[in-house]
Amino acid sequence: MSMDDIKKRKTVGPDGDTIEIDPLQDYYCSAVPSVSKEYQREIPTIIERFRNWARSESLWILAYGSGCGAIEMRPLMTPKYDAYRYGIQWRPTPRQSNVLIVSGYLSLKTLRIVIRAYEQMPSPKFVLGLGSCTINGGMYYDSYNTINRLDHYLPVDVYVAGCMPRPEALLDGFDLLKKLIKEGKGQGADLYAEKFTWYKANQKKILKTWDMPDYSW
Amino acid sequence: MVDQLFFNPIYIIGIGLAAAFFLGFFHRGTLAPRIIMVAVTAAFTIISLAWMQAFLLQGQTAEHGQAAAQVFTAGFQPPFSINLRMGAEEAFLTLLINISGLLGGIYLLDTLKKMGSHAVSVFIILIMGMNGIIMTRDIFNLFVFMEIVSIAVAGLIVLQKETNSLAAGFKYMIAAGIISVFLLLGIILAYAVGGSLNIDFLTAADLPGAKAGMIALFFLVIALLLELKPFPANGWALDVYDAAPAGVSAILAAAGSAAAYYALVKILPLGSSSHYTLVAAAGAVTFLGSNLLGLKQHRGRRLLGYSSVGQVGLLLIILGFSEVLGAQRDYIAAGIILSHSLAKAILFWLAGMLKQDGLEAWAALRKKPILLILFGSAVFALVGFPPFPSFFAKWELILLLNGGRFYLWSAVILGASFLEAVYLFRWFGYALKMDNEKLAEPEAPLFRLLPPIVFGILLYGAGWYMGSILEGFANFSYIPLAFILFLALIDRLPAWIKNTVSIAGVTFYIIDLYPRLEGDLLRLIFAGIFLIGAVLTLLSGYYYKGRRAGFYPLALTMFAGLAVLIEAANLLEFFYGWELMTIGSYFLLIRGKKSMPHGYSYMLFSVGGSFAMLFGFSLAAAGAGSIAMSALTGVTVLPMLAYSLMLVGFLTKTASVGLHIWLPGAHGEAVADIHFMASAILLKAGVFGLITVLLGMGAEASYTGPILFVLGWIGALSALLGNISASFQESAKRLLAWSSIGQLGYIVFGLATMSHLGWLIAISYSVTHFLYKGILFLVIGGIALKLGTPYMYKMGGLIKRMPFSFLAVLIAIITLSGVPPLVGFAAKWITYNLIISEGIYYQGFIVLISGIVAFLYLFRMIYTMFLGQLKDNLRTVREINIWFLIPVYLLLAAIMVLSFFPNMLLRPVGEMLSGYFPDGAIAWTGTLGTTRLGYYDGGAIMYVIGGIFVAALLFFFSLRKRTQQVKQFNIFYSGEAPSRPELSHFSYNFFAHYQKAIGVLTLPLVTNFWNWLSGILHGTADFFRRIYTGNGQTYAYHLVLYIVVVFFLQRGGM
Amino acid sequence: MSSFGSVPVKILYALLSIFIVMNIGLLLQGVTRKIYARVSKRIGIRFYQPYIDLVKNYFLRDLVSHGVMFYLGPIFRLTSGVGMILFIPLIYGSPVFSNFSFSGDAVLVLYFMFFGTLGMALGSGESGQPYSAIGVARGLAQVTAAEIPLILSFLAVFIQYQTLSISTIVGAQQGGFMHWTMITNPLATATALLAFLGSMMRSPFDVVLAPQEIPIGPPTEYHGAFLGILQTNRAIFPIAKTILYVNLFFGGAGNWFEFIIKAFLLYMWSVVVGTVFPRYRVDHSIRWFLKVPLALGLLSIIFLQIG
Amino acid sequence: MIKKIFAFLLLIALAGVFLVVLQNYETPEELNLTAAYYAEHGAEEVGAANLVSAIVVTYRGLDTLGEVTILFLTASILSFFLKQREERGKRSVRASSELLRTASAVLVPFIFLLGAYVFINGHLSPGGGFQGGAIIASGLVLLLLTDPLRKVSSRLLARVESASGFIYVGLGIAGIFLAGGFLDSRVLPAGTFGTLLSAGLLPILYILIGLKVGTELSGLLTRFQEVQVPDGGDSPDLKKGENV
Amino acid sequence: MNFGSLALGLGFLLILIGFWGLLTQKNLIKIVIGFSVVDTGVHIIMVGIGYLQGRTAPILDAALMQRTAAAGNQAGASADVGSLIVDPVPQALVLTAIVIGLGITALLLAYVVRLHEQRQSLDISSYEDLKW
Repeated sequence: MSMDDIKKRKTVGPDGDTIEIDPLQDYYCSAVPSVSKEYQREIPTIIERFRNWARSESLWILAYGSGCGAIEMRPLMTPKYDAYRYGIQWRPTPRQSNVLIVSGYLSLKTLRIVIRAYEQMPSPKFVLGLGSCTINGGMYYDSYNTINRLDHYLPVDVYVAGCMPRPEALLDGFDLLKKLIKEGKGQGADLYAEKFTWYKANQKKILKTWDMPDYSW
Repeated sequence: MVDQLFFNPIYIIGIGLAAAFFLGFFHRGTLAPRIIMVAVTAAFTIISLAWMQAFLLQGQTAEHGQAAAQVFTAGFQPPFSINLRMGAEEAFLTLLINISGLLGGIYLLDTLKKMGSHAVSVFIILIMGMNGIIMTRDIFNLFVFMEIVSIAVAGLIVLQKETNSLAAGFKYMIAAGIISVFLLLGIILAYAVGGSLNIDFLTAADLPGAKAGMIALFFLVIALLLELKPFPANGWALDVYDAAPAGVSAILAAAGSAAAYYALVKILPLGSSSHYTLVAAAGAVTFLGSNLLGLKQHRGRRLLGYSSVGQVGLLLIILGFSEVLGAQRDYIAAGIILSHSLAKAILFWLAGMLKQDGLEAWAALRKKPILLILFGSAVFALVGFPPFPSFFAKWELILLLNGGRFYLWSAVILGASFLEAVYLFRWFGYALKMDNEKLAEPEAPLFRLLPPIVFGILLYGAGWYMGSILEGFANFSYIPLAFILFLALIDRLPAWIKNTVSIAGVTFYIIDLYPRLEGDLLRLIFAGIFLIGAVLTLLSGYYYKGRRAGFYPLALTMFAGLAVLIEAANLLEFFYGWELMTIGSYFLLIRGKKSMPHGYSYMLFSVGGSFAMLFGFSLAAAGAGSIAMSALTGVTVLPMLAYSLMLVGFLTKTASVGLHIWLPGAHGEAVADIHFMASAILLKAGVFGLITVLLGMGAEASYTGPILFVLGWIGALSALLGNISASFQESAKRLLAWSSIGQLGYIVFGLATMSHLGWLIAISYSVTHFLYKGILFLVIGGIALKLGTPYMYKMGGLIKRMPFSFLAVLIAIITLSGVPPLVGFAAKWITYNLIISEGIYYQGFIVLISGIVAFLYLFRMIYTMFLGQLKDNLRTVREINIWFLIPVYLLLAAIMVLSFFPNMLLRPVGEMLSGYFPDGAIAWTGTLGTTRLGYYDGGAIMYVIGGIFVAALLFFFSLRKRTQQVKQFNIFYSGEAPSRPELSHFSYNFFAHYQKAIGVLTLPLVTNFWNWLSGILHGTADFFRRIYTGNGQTYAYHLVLYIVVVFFLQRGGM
Repeated sequence: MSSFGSVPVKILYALLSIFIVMNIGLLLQGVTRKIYARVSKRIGIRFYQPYIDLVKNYFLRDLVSHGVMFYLGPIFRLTSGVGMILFIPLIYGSPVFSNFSFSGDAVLVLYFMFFGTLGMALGSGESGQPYSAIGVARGLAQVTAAEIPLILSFLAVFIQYQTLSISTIVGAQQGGFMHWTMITNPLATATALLAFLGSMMRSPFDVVLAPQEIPIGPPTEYHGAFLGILQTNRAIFPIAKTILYVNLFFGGAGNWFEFIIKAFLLYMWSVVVGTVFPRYRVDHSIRWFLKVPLALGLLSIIFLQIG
Repeated sequence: MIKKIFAFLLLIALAGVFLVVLQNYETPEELNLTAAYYAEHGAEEVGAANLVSAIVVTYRGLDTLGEVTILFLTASILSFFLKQREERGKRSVRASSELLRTASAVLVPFIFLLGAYVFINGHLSPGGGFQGGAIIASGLVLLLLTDPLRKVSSRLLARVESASGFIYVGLGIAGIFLAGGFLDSRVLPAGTFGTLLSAGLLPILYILIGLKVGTELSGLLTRFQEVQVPDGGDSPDLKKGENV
Repeated sequence: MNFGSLALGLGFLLILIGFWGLLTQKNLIKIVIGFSVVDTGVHIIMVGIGYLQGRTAPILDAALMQRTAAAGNQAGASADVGSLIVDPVPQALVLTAIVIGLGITALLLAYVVRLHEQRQSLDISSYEDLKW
């Protein structure tokens, strides 16, 4: 999608009437995310604890590699690491995923996609930053084209440091994520909703041409 | 009684000549000669009319009977002087000639003005001469009159002085000269043998008895035959038709052929049966050859020439079969002559109004609708459609020929008629649909407009009269036709008024019809489909703003035809209704923009089918000795052929495989409500026909096995082909059209099983197909109308804009696909029962998998239209017209009721069918139906599934989720965002992979076959028409060769 | 056969049946995947993992709806699965677990399968997701091809027993496995087993879902509770199909144990094939169904006719 | 050439047809029924000595009328078909020979006279209206040969022709009322057999026919005369400067 | 040899000759001439058919009356004119036929004149525009 695609355009209807199309208005939902009830609650209810348990034991990962760290995700599916036994699965669509692994450096082009994918995941959803690049930019800290701190743009639940971290470290990261979820701290989605304007401002600042709706449902 | 003092036939000759001679006193440019001409031809007409009227009275009251009048010239008795006769035949023919003369003269007024008084006298003498040919009873006098006519014609050809006319005239004179030589030889030899020149005395003289007499007869007959332009020795005649002024050609075709025909009629009784055979054979060759060669002709006037020659060939056949046809010969000949003469005159007159002569140029007629109507009437009259005289004539002819076991001959007649229909309808199609912007408007001042209009009216009147005196048709009710006429008369009013009137008319008819059909469920069901369907379609007609010129008379014609089918008391009425319906539907189908080629193929298949049907009916009637509907039961004459042909006839309408190629295009291009009529209603006419025939045929006789076997396979393959092809269509309307082929395939399959369950399927399918296809056609058609395109890939996401349409379509496709719980499943369930109980596994298997394939196109249709991405330009479309939705929801309600209570339909139909097929009926307990094999409870299924659905829905609601309604681009698009809706709507070539795998099944083999056939015909035509080299000498050669060949053939045959 | 006086009781029994079948289905899924993992030398998921996934999906907070049909699609799907269970007599001779099979015979079951397919296709269609549509197109094409041998084998069974009623067919197979259709009509059974593969959405016939290519085919846009419903159905529906096969070809089930064993074995058949064979493209699979299974099916009918 | 061969073959076949005719034709020995009737009653019924005339004018009067009509037709057609055009230039023709000029001057009146005699006596002696008319027309041919540029008043010819034709038909119709039928010559009394004023209307009719045929044939000739190719045409026979 | 048959043969021969001209000559005028020859042949046949061997013209003039009387005397009874004259009917017919032939010939020639005017050609193959 380019900027041209979201410009207003005119077309002629079947009756010969002129129709003006404003793609952002007409084709995208313009609602912004809202904070869930559970987020406001100090102490999670019993049922919410049960839900959190279920969520932590069934982590569906968006099978998406943004950078070189993606190479470390593959071994998790092999007999050696076999992440399945922890209830971890890979899904091909963000709609069915709960965990977004940002695997390494994130170029601006990829950031756009990552943001969209993240926003399309149903909440509660979690972000796992993999590798140093997501923490401070790593070896690309002064690149013209990569971001330095992922949590300026998306709420990160767990960072796994290293360049590159081994699969074991990644498994450890999952373990940590599970714990956080079970404790009710996996509230990235609500955080994102709460500080939506801040995140958006950051995103828009670094992505000079913002060619999508504010929130990609 | 006719007053001989005032209406003496000799006056025609006397007045004519006196006037002609008198005109020598005038000079060109004055008005008087033309006034005299009109007065004289009018006087001729009055004299003939007086006689005609007297002879017509004879038919009704015996005591006022009028005997044929003899006029003796010179005051001596024949054979010593020349005598004229005025009998019924003469009165009829002279009337025809004189009216043609009167009107033709009026048409030629300005041409004649230019040419002066001499041309006027030539014209008068021409008409007088034709009268003379008809009336005279002396062979030499006949010769004289024929020469008068020839020379007058040769003179009138050059009213238009072009090289072509001159060349044509020269060729004509050469031919006429050669013919006159042989005619003279014949006359003088006949005189030498018979000792007289008087026809009646020569008849008594037994010419065939003498050796030289036979030769004399040969010369006489061959000369008169050549005068009738037998193929292939007729190149000169074609040139004349082509190059003469249109007004002259009109008279030649209308009056000249009739006169020449009657000359032969007079001479033939002199001869023996071998001469009749000769004439019939020559006629057959002419009829077939001429119409075949006409296929390649692309100029209007010349094509008319081919057609005229062909029609005369038909007359020759009729003449040749005088013995077989007996008393009905004159009726048949009159019917053909009337149609031919009136129609040909109209056509030639129309040709004269056009500036260009290419067939395509006839599109200019559209600029004056009255001319187009005349053209259409003429074309339909020539092909032999009701209500024109040729329809009745052809019916009687085929009936009697087949009654006399002359199957091959009637096949030739029908085949040649079909060829004629091929080019006539192609031509008519050009006129209806070709681009006419660059064409000049036809030149039609009043005096040129009047003659064709009068002839047009006469054509209809003659048709009505011919029908009313035909046995078996005398009690026919003309009220619906009168209603149609009324609608045609008020055609200038806005559509909604006409719509209301039509609905009122049909409703009244239903109320009127109901008591008559009570107790006959089969007919009642089809009457319901036809007429309630009519009301529903008309209801949707309210959407139309404006005049909708011509729609209502035609639609009502179709429905009237359907009503006649239901009510038909005998085969003739049935056939009449069938043809009426064909006309109406043809005109309805070609109302679409690009519908012409398809309307054309529809017409050809219809004509072919009705000819097959006609042949079959005539065989049936031949066996039974009557044309009552009961004749269809237990046909004794060639039963296998008869039933097969009848079935083929009806299968063309049900568009079964092999005969289906017209349907996708024709239906695919039709407008919404017409599409509904054409598919949901019209196709059922074919089903009704099949039912009628199959009921008569039964399943016991030995020949039924193969017929039913083939029929079953036709049905099964239609189902498969229709459904598979439907899956690959891009146009929603074509998709539905193919789907109709498939659905009708089920019905045909069901009927072919000749069992209780099979027929139950067929009838219940007829009803449910009417319901769900009605919905689909109206909705899809309405959408196509609204969006201006039938292509599904241009739609998408319409559910947001048209929720009511979506719901209707959803219900309809669930019904169509036979998924429980809706009523469509009942048919599937019965199909299984049928297949297993009747043991028809392989056909049944094909039918079943076709049912599965139906899912493909149904989903494709509903998805690509209603789901997916809404396009830019459709963002503001509204729901389809309320007048479409009203009938749609009425149909929907019917589906729902039947789904809850399938027994409401199936039980009474089953009980009715038990009368025909007692075995294997479904036993009903409430909504539960039980067969030997299984059971099905429509009501329970509805409740259970509804219950589960509601329960699941409640469960889902109980989860109480926050739901964010999003818009169409809020989809996962691999992390990107869609840029345009049309780029993210998967619709074109939807089942590409399917096509890759089994596309081989949809290769257009059938279309290729018909194209191949048509190519062969056209190629043959193109090859053989090269005999017409255009060289007068060649034509002379043809003439002499024809004589020599026929001579030796006949001698060899004797 | 039915009396609506006992409707509440019927509903209770129906719920019980659904519950049992759903559990069997979920467990079978878990076990299958476990086996699958073991084959590839992994430890694999916990056998109860499907339960957790199901619960999690039901408990996801938000739903994104693309429209009414999108919303109702999974409901249609579930209705179809549940309906099938309820229309099939699950346990032979048990009036309790015959549920609503009084309202229709095998033909009803056969055609009711499409109810869910249609609903699902419509729902995923409304999402506006082109990949869903591609998936549906593939699915429909493949299913129609697989139905051809399926219908043939069913026809063969119907012809063999001269009935459409499932319970009658099961009844005729009682008295030892030598009476099973599997033995009495091996050709039809073979056809049915091959056709069975086509409808189980497993390799080699799983190009419909084709993860990553068209993200996951029809349910690409489905998530959260929608996905939960679909998963529920995915637990029920294969069992329903399996039990239909069991009833028609393998002597039915006299009790729940037999039911589970037979369902498991039949289920495993598709798993084993799926494990061994790579994926077919749609046109490949269509052609395949039109070769061996079709020929086998026709043979089975021909044998029935001459034998 | 191939065309000629085909034509030859065809004519051979046609000759075969004619041979068959000749083989089967039996020469009659006696008059047949019709002819015998005429021989027997012709004289008394019609009163004409020339039986052929009796047949032509009375018994088969309708044929004759038709035949006159055909001539009339031809003349009429030619009149508008070969209409003289105004722009026709002067024609230059070779001068006729002395012999021809003299002969025509002498003979033409006699020829006309002979023609008149022949049709007036048509009912008594060989000849009749046609023959007479033809003789008159032949006189005209002679005239035209002598002076190809001679103007013949086609107006006059047409008038005479129309008048005689009209009277002829009128007399024919009178026969319906005054005698046995159309063209019955017995409108007038039969008169004495063998004299000029006998046979009822027959002589009068024959005179009319003669006039008509004569004028018609003459008319035909003048029409052809009028359309001769004018000077400057491509007729090679005509050389300039050799005109009169 | 019967004169009647001779006339017949002659007539047929003329017809054939005429047809030869009609069918093979390219020149329009020659074709017309061919037709005239054919026509003449037919006329001769007509007259020939009316001819009875040894009889006289059907004119009841004084000469014929004498012969009638003479024949009557020979036969001993009142002889019939019918036994002395040839058939008058074909002669009447041929008269008509000749005139008709003349009309046709005249018209044909008129056509030739007009055609020649159009294309300056007398070749029949120049006028083949209308065909097929």
